[in-house]
Amino acid sequence: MQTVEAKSASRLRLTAGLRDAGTLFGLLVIVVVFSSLTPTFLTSANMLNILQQSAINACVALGMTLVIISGGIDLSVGPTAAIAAVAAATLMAAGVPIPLAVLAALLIGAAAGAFNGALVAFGGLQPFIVTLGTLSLYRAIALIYTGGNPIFGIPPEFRALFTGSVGGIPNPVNIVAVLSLAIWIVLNKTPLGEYFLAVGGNEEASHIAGVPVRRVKIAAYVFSGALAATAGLILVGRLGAADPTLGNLWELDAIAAAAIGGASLMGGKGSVVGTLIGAVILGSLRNGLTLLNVQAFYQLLATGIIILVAMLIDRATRGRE
Amino acid sequence: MQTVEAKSASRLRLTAGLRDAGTLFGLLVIVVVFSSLTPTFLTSANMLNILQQSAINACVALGMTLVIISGGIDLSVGPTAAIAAVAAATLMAAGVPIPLAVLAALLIGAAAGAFNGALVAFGGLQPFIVTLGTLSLYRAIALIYTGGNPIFGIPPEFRALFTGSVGGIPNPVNIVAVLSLAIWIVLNKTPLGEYFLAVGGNEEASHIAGVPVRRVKIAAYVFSGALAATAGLILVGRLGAADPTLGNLWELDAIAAAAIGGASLMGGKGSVVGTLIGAVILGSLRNGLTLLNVQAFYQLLATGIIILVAMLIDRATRGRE
Amino acid sequence: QDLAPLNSDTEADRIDWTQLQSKFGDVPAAPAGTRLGGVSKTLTNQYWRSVGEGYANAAQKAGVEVVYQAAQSEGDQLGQLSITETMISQGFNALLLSPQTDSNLQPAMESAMAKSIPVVNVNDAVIPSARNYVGNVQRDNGVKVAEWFIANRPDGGKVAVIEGQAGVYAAGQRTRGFTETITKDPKFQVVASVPGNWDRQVAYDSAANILQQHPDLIGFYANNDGMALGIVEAVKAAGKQEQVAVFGTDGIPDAYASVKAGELKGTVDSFPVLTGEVAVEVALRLLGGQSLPRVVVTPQALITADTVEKYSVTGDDLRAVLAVQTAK
Amino acid sequence: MSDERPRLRLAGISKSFGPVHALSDVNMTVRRGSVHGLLGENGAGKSTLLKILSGVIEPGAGTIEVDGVPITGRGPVAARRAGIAMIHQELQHVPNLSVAQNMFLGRPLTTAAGTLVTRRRQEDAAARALAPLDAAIDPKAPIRTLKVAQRQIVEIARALMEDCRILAMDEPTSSLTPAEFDRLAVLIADLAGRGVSVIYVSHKMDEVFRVCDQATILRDGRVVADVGMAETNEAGVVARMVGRELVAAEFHSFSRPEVVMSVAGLSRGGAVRNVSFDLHRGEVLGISGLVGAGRTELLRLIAGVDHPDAGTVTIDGKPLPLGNPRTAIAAGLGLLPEERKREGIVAGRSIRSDIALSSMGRFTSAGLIDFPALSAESLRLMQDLNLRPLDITRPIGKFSGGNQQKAIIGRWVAAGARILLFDEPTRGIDIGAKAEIYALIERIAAEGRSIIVVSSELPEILRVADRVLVMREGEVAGILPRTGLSEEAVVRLAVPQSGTERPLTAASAPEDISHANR
Ligand SMILES: Nc1ncnc2c1ncn2[C@@H]1O[C@H](COP(=O)(O)OP(=O)(O)OP(=O)(O)O)[C@@H](O)[C@H]1O
Ligand SMILES: Nc1ncnc2c1ncn2[C@@H]1O[C@H](COP(=O)(O)OP(=O)(O)OP(=O)(O)O)[C@@H](O)[C@H]1O
Ligand SMILES: [Mg+2]
Ligand SMILES: [Mg+2]
Repeated sequence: MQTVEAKSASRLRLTAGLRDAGTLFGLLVIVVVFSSLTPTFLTSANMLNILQQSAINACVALGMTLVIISGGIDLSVGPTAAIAAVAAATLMAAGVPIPLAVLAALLIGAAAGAFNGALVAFGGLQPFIVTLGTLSLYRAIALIYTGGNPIFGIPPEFRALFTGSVGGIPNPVNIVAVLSLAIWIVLNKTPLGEYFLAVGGNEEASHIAGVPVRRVKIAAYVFSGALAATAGLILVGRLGAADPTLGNLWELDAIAAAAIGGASLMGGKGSVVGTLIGAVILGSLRNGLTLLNVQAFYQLLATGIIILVAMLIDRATRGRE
Repeated sequence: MQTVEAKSASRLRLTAGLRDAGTLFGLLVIVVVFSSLTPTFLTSANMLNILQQSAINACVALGMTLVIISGGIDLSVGPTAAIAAVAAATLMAAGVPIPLAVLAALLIGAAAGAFNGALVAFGGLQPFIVTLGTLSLYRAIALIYTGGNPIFGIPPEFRALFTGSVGGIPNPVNIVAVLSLAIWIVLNKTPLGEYFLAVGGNEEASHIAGVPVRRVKIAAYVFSGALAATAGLILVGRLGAADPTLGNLWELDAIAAAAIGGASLMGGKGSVVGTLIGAVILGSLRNGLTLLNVQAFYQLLATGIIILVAMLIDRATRGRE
Repeated sequence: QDLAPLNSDTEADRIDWTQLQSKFGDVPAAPAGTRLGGVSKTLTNQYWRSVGEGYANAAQKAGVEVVYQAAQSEGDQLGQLSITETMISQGFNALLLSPQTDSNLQPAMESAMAKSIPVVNVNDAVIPSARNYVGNVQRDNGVKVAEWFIANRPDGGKVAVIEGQAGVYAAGQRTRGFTETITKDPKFQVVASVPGNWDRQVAYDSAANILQQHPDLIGFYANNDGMALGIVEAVKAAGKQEQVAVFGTDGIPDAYASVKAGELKGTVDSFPVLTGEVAVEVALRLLGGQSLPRVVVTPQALITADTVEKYSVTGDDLRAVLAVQTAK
Repeated sequence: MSDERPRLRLAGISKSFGPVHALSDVNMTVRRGSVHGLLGENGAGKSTLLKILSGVIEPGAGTIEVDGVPITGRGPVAARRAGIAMIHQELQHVPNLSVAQNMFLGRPLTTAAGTLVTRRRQEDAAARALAPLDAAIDPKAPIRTLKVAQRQIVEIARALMEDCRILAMDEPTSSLTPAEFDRLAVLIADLAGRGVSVIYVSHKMDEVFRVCDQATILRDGRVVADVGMAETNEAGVVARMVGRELVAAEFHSFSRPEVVMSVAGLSRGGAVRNVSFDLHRGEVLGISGLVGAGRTELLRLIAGVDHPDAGTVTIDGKPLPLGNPRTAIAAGLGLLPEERKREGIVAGRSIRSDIALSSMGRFTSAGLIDFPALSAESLRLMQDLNLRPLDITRPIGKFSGGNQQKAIIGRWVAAGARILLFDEPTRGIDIGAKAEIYALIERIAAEGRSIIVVSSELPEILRVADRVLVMREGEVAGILPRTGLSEEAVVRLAVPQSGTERPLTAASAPEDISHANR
């Protein structure tokens, strides 16, 4: 009995490992290729650079992963981040204490997510079309609120939070690392995580089994909204301004990171570690292509090809499930 | 007994009718609102204008509908159209006869679709991520091929095909009407159409029943590619230039049209008529907002709100299925 | 840090490009191995490719290396930031930046400052903390077209604006310049000002709709040439070529061709190749230790059928023409 | 063995799913015109063998010969070309397509040129194929509107329609009533008479002995015996299948008259009409009725899955707010749904997660799941229910159907439900497990919990129920006490009175048949 338990526990770890191993292998291939082409790539400064540049996408992609796992999709992450960012910036510029402004931004992000979630859960609408609508709607709110102008006057103490570093690691990376751990715990160690996976895997069975399906769906979008808002704050900290057009195209990068990391857009499948690796793959790609001075059109070409190849490698490594 | 049969036949027709009735009702609401706000809206010239402007999106959305029905998604329609358009334009500018150039464009579109389809069907990759990759890839090809410059020198005879009209109806509308009829027949009257619905509805059951699942999936993407190419040609005819950046964001409009028209992104559900109405809804929206000279930010706001409201009306009219 | 946030259109510390030579002398010779890094918004727009051409021309003349990168698509703010940061880590001597938005390259700007790498903000969006800016006055693009209407359409009438992407600085300034100038003349009405998203197709459709609503419209102003060329087609399709004058912005070669063909009434050329050359010149002067005014103004000119031949020259001939124009 | 060439010869078939050897070196021979049983416990490998036969999955090793000719090519199409038709255990349909479209899926009837589907001809042919089984099924109705039993009939009709040489039937009657089995038995005999070989999988021994002449018995993926039905009896077969003693259950003593749940005037549409009854502590209430009598819908209403139009449910004297499964579960209810795959399991999740799905709260402390406790409890339940393989991390979708069913029962045991609503609890469950489930029901009842058992198997109802509620067309036709309970009594109540017979469909009308024959 003890041994049975031990055995199946270790098998569990192995399976989880194998799942993400495919993605990791894809990352390794990219790293090996780029570092053989340019020596700068593998310097520790550049590695930190890549992590820092992947941090914002990773943050958004974590929330996206939860939404995708629960069977939805969130196209509105960019504008959600923009609304939260301009709100926080306005508050801070008006002298509101930083923690309060941050809290307000997170609440706004969560509320935007809750609105998406409510339309999906109670309106019975398709997630893609709901968040396509709020993609326009939230962007419009951000633009109207600011009149289209970026908001400056971010307090230096706020900026210091995001431009500083701890133990040589830039703070955005530290923040996202902590958040990843938290989301990993939510997904793997809490009932809510089980519910995300169950609802995405079989909504009807979950409903009959007493899973609060609607609340679970809304929760996924709330996480996504709050994490998008966090990403928006990180960016404001780095840029020193909150632009209402901030977050443009974030949804595609976040979905790509989650999908490269093994999340299934049919729901019920996805991993925090995989998504993080996916975000780093995309970040490395951009970084490496720039180091090699690849021209924009060919960067686009390479991005397309590498996404496809990464997915094929992943597929081949992981096998048909 | 006769009556039983007649009754259930008419019930079937009624159901089909009801399905699209929700969408139609959404359109009616939009038409009533706009025509009460501006008298120009309901003029027959403007109605033709709306149809003409919806034609390109409708054309792309028809292919998208088939892909969505078969359980996939095609994000690469815009770049596919761009490749086909620049290829046709180059050929025509070089003096190749128009029919040959058109054929080449359609074949290129179909080939781009087949590549997507093959990656999905044989590579076992997720449609979203495959076509996200080819969205970059195909755009890069179009840009590299043209060096980023639009191609002018489109023969006037070619342009006349798309700027002319028959019986007062602009040719793009006529073309899309004929294509819609053809796609309607494919979807509703041929084995292939049944297979699209079957594969999207239950892939495993289709496989067991001997449906050539892979070939069916590829066929859906081939249709989508060829229809995107057609849309590209229509646009080239109207604008007199083939721009490698042509087709930007077409995928979102096409998906929105299909979804508004009742297609389920989970596959197995969708209708040609619904999609056409969906395209006209989006076209009316843009037209009406421009006629009312609504400012950019508020156009974005209105677009978001109206998409959501249209879906809610549709949902309410149609009831939970 | 002590600098006020830059507004390139109104900044007082400015100089015209033609005066650089007379005030600061020759461009200092660059040490061997000098590398300049250029980052623009996108290469899918001819305008930015022309700027890159200018970089390359000037760099070649000065015997320095220039690397020109761009984001994968317009609006890809984070992608552009990543590219710029990565370039900084590669040790370029100076950077020529054309940001997507006013703020998205700020961290790169800061780390460049920290490493004492001169940064030249080239055109369009304005980094508020930028020490040096090269470009034209965005607002004047619209003003020049408005002035044409006031001068050439004495009876006034209805005009419409097709704007660029909502929220983009250049689009806002161009539109404002046009609208504010033309409405000073009460005979003109701006009956529509709607977004065209820099997209030829969207501009075409919007123009068709506006013509539907206002059959007596006399002119369009578009925030860029791609959209203007789309509008021209819509006007042709409506059979109103004689009545409706269409203007664009940027002066891309296709717009020149259309002006020559008598279809596009005009475009405001801001001479991107020259702008690129001047930007490199400014960067080299900064590297040479010169202290330049904050804004270096590059020229712009309204290109119509009357003037198109005059401006259809390149290189030093064009410089000569523009120098004369500025002197006036 | 006869010297004539066998219709079907399977030689050395093996198949592994990862570490699980589903089949090891299986040999089997089926004579022409024989009805050949394939028997074994849950997970013995029956479905796997038939899926290999019908080309749905590929064998790891081995050959298949039909009339002495090896099957060439792969996939379902090759198998069909070789004359093999199959009824799958897990019903596989395309929900939005009509009955007829589903029946002709993959081989539509088309116009002469082969370009267009002739829907009308398909519907006529479908109606003709359905008529001998259940004439009430409308070929034009979307299949999602049909109940499981009807869908199973569609599946049977689809296979019968094929001009096949071998018909493999994997638990075709798991949702059917004895009356429907009778009709099927006639059709099977007819097919055999015409030389078609039938492979018949069922856990219902009485059926097997009625239709089969031969049988192959599998245990743990190996053939343990080939028997002629005439030379053996039920006990002999079961002994070989199980290889161990069956659990013998004591009938629980039910005496306490305390009412734990009372249902009053429950109605929904035409499916459930004004249903009232009481359930007592420790009672097992059987619900019987014909297919479509409204039993499933009644359980769904009580369990909060569907909203009633009218009526109340009272538990321990407190009214239960209806229409929400969570309130029902909190009040101590638990539903074992009829359609395991769609409503029961989350296929991709581990069996441990699935068992714990309704009782997460129990295993959560300080917001985190106590995985050691959860694993221990799952393992205990799996052992208790004799779930195999005993691997808590295996995705539940990879377990055999019977084992999945046990896992869901385990879910409610884990959730501590006091009132269990079992809809066809032994559907697709083998004879050994069935005995275990009966024992479980007894045990649960003896613990003072109450159980409602809906079943289409009359012997099962008679075996476990203290009282039997018979439903007819959505209404309570009567409640029979255990004393004096008999099959006849139940059937008499269940069958609609003459004059209110089911409406005929087009297919059974003479003029339509003549039209179709032209
Ligand atoms: N796709 C699969 N992946 C992994 N294991 C599988 C798969 N299909 C079946 N198995 C395993 O193979 C073994 C045989 O299963 P099979 O479904 O053939 O049993 P069966 O005899 O039909 O059982 P039942 O009577 O419950 O239907 C079981 O252990 C089952 O868990
Ligand atoms: N979703 C549905 N769509 C259409 N009809 C339905 C639906 N659900 C139930 N019905 C109808 O309601 C009636 C009762 O069905 P129910 O499933 O409750 O009966 P049952 O006695 O459990 O039969 P079964 O043995 O088939 O489960 C049937 O006539 C059925 O056709
Ligand atoms: Mg089986
Ligand atoms: Mg039932």
